Amino acid sequence: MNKVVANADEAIKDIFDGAILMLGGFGLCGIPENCIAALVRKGVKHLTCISNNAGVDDFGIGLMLKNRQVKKMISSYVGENAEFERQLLSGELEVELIPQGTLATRCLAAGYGMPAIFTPAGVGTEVAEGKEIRNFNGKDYLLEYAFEADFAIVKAWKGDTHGNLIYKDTARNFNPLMAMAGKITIAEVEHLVPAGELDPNCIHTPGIYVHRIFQGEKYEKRIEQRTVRKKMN
Amino acid sequence: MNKVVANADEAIKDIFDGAILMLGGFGLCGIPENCIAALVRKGVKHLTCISNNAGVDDFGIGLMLKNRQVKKMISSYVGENAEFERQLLSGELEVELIPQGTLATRCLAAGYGMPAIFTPAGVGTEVAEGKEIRNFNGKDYLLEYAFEADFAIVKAWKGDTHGNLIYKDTARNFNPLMAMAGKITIAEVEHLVPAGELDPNCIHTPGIYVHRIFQGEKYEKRIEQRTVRKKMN
Amino acid sequence: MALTKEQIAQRIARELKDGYYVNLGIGIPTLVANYIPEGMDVILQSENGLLGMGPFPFEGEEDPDLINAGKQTITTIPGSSFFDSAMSFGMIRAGKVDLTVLGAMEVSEKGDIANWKIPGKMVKGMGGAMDLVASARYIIVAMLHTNPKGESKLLPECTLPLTGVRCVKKVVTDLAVLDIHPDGGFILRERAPGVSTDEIKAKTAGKLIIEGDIPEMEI
Amino acid sequence: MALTKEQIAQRIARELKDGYYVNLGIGIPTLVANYIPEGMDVILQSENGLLGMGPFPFEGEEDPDLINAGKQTITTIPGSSFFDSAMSFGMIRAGKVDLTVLGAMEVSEKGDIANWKIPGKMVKGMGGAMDLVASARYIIVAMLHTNPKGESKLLPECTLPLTGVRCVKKVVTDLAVLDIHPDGGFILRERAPGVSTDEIKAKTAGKLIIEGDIPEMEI
Repeated sequence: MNKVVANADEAIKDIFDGAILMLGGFGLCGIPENCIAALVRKGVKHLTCISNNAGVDDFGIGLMLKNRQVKKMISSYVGENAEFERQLLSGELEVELIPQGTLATRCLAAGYGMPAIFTPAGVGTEVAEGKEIRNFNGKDYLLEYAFEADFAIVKAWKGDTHGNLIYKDTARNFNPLMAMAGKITIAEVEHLVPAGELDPNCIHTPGIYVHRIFQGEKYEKRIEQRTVRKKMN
Repeated sequence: MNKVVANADEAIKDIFDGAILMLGGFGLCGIPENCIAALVRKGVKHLTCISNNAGVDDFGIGLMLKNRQVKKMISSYVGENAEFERQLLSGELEVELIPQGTLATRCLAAGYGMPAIFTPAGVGTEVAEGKEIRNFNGKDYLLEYAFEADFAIVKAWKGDTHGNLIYKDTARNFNPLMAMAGKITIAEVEHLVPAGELDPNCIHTPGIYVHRIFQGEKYEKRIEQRTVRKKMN
Repeated sequence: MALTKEQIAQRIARELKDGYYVNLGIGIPTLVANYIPEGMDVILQSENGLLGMGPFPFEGEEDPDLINAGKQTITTIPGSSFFDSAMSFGMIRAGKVDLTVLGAMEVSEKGDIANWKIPGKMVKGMGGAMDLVASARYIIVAMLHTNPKGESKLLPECTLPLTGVRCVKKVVTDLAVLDIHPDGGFILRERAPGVSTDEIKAKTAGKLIIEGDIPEMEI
Repeated sequence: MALTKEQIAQRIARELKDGYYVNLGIGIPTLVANYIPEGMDVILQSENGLLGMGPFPFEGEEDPDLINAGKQTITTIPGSSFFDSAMSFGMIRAGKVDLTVLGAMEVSEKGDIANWKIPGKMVKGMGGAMDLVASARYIIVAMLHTNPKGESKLLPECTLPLTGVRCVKKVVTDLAVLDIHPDGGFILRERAPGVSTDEIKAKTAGKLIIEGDIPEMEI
């Protein structure tokens, strides 16, 4: 079993123009920084990106947007990103906005082999347009389909050579869901350790879901909204 | 917030005749021994028990069967249990056998607020009789409904006063799923600690799902199939 | 006098109960956390995957891996837990969160809410709002009674694209506390100190139900 | 000569590849674990919630919290992980398990399998078998070619209640290795050493497809 690759460039080398990608992270928290940088270097184009957010102008998926690599974003919130807005208004970029819980559960469905799920999110709103509605116990639900993605790209805190992953704090977010959902799953980790060093009771993503793993470098981990309180003396 | 109760008897005191219970565990591994003993003492009757297995003659749910407390078992495998077989053949006991993955996913559905799920398990078999079949991408799936349970009774390794739970090894099995699925969830744990002592990154069941918790005692943890190999010298 | 945003939050905090699990949206709702009564255990859920959110970190102690759904750096309290987004919305969808407080651009007298999209403006997305309003058992909207143009935000029907239908149970504005009647209508429960029933009437476009004397809020 | 159960397992082990995730059922399939080639990484999944199952524990080292799907005490290998039953069947349903080996009472020439219920006998339940056969990408059945009465277990149609339909890809018996033809039929691939094609023909009730010379198995 050989899941360990040397670096991000090797990990993403077969990602092709027009591929459907999932990218983990919430805002800039828990995003696969190394793989995004490698995708920018590779210059692969016409990508569909399933990711909760679209980064900011000069970080995260924003870097791929700036480089005109993204054809379509599937997100729940695209936030503050001037270049994103420009491309959207000019028609260069397609955007599909879907509720955050629906996004998460459509990933889960893919990872759990369920072709579709039911959720009440969006019933009675424009999100429901054209979708199948079904009533269970007096409440309406939308039928939403499992995502299909060619590659899932996730970031974890620790990983082992078998592909087992552990995330830290809220950097977990969509990462374990997307890890389960990709046809090919690529994981970058802050700390890569030999199989056997992680506690088997604390694995968030079992290695069976992970095809390639590498230890990333130079994590910037940019903070989007630095909010602090003053220390009292 | 006061989730800690003194013992099993207090934890189960409002379980009523005819209640629908979920009981965690796989075989005799990870079963809520203290609560089962308390249910036998209380003598509550006509119970519907959703549990992967039905215990053995003199342990686990087998003790409740012997005491004629169970009206219906919903399980995937009822194993070796002579009293169970006697009650079933005499018509005293109803049994609904469902595929193990369906059992697990119907718990998950309840815990995740999904009214129903699709699974291919049982398509083309007698399990599919009377059920809705739907084709997605050329494959048939059965529509299976979320369970509803009045009480979920689970066993964890460690728990804290906020109800956060950590399971050990394969004693995890159905426990976290059922913990999410009960209207009222009762957790017995081997080690009860103050909130803050468990690693927040390693919690399997967040406390929001748990209503009552207590530290169990005298765990027998019986082994069903003791299989060993000899040490070479 | 109309309440400040802080006072709106303060009034909403009086709806909290010991042991409540609460999801607070961005804006005024976030401020509710500052008014949790001493000694009361209220666990804050952040839908990006945390139960047990604490206050903002002290300067220099920010952790980029620890943020809330508004992407702000935060801390945790003892007994916190982290989980993935599917479990987070799973517990929301299953009704495990006792109270959800969120802001709105419009609320209708039937309890519909609009808070994510203004036609003609750049749409940023609904985030988790549609999931929250579709599932939460108890939803309080925290908002100003009128928009910057002075128009009522409490309407017979929402004019903006909806976030969810028939979901809001209570509205707390700078002028009043109002419950949504199951058959439609804003039931006036409390007035802001010094704000008259007539003023509230004038600024509420939807059906207003006034029964008996309406007390002033205790802040 | 017909293979022993150990030899059936040994033959099936030759289907393993480095990096495979494999689920082994109870009975003959369990024995496959003893023949994983030296130096090959094969990760065993136990559907009660474990990846990375190891051998039975040494006497005195049994842990009641660590069992396999057959409820036997086991151990783990480095790199193992535990998870709940929903994730376990989730990974099975999503086709993440490369190979599933299980026993059967009957297999039909279309790849249907019956292995959970005999009318008139106490039914113990299907456990995880229906989930496994409905979802696994590559299913090998390990069984004896005939039942204790000498009747063929490879049939045109199963006579017992089905566990799953059109799912079996390969059957390894004490007499032969057979693939299921997509349009139906058992394609004879290998004979047990010393077992004639005629004997296999005589003991196979379903359609048997024989093309060219059929080699003997290498054990």
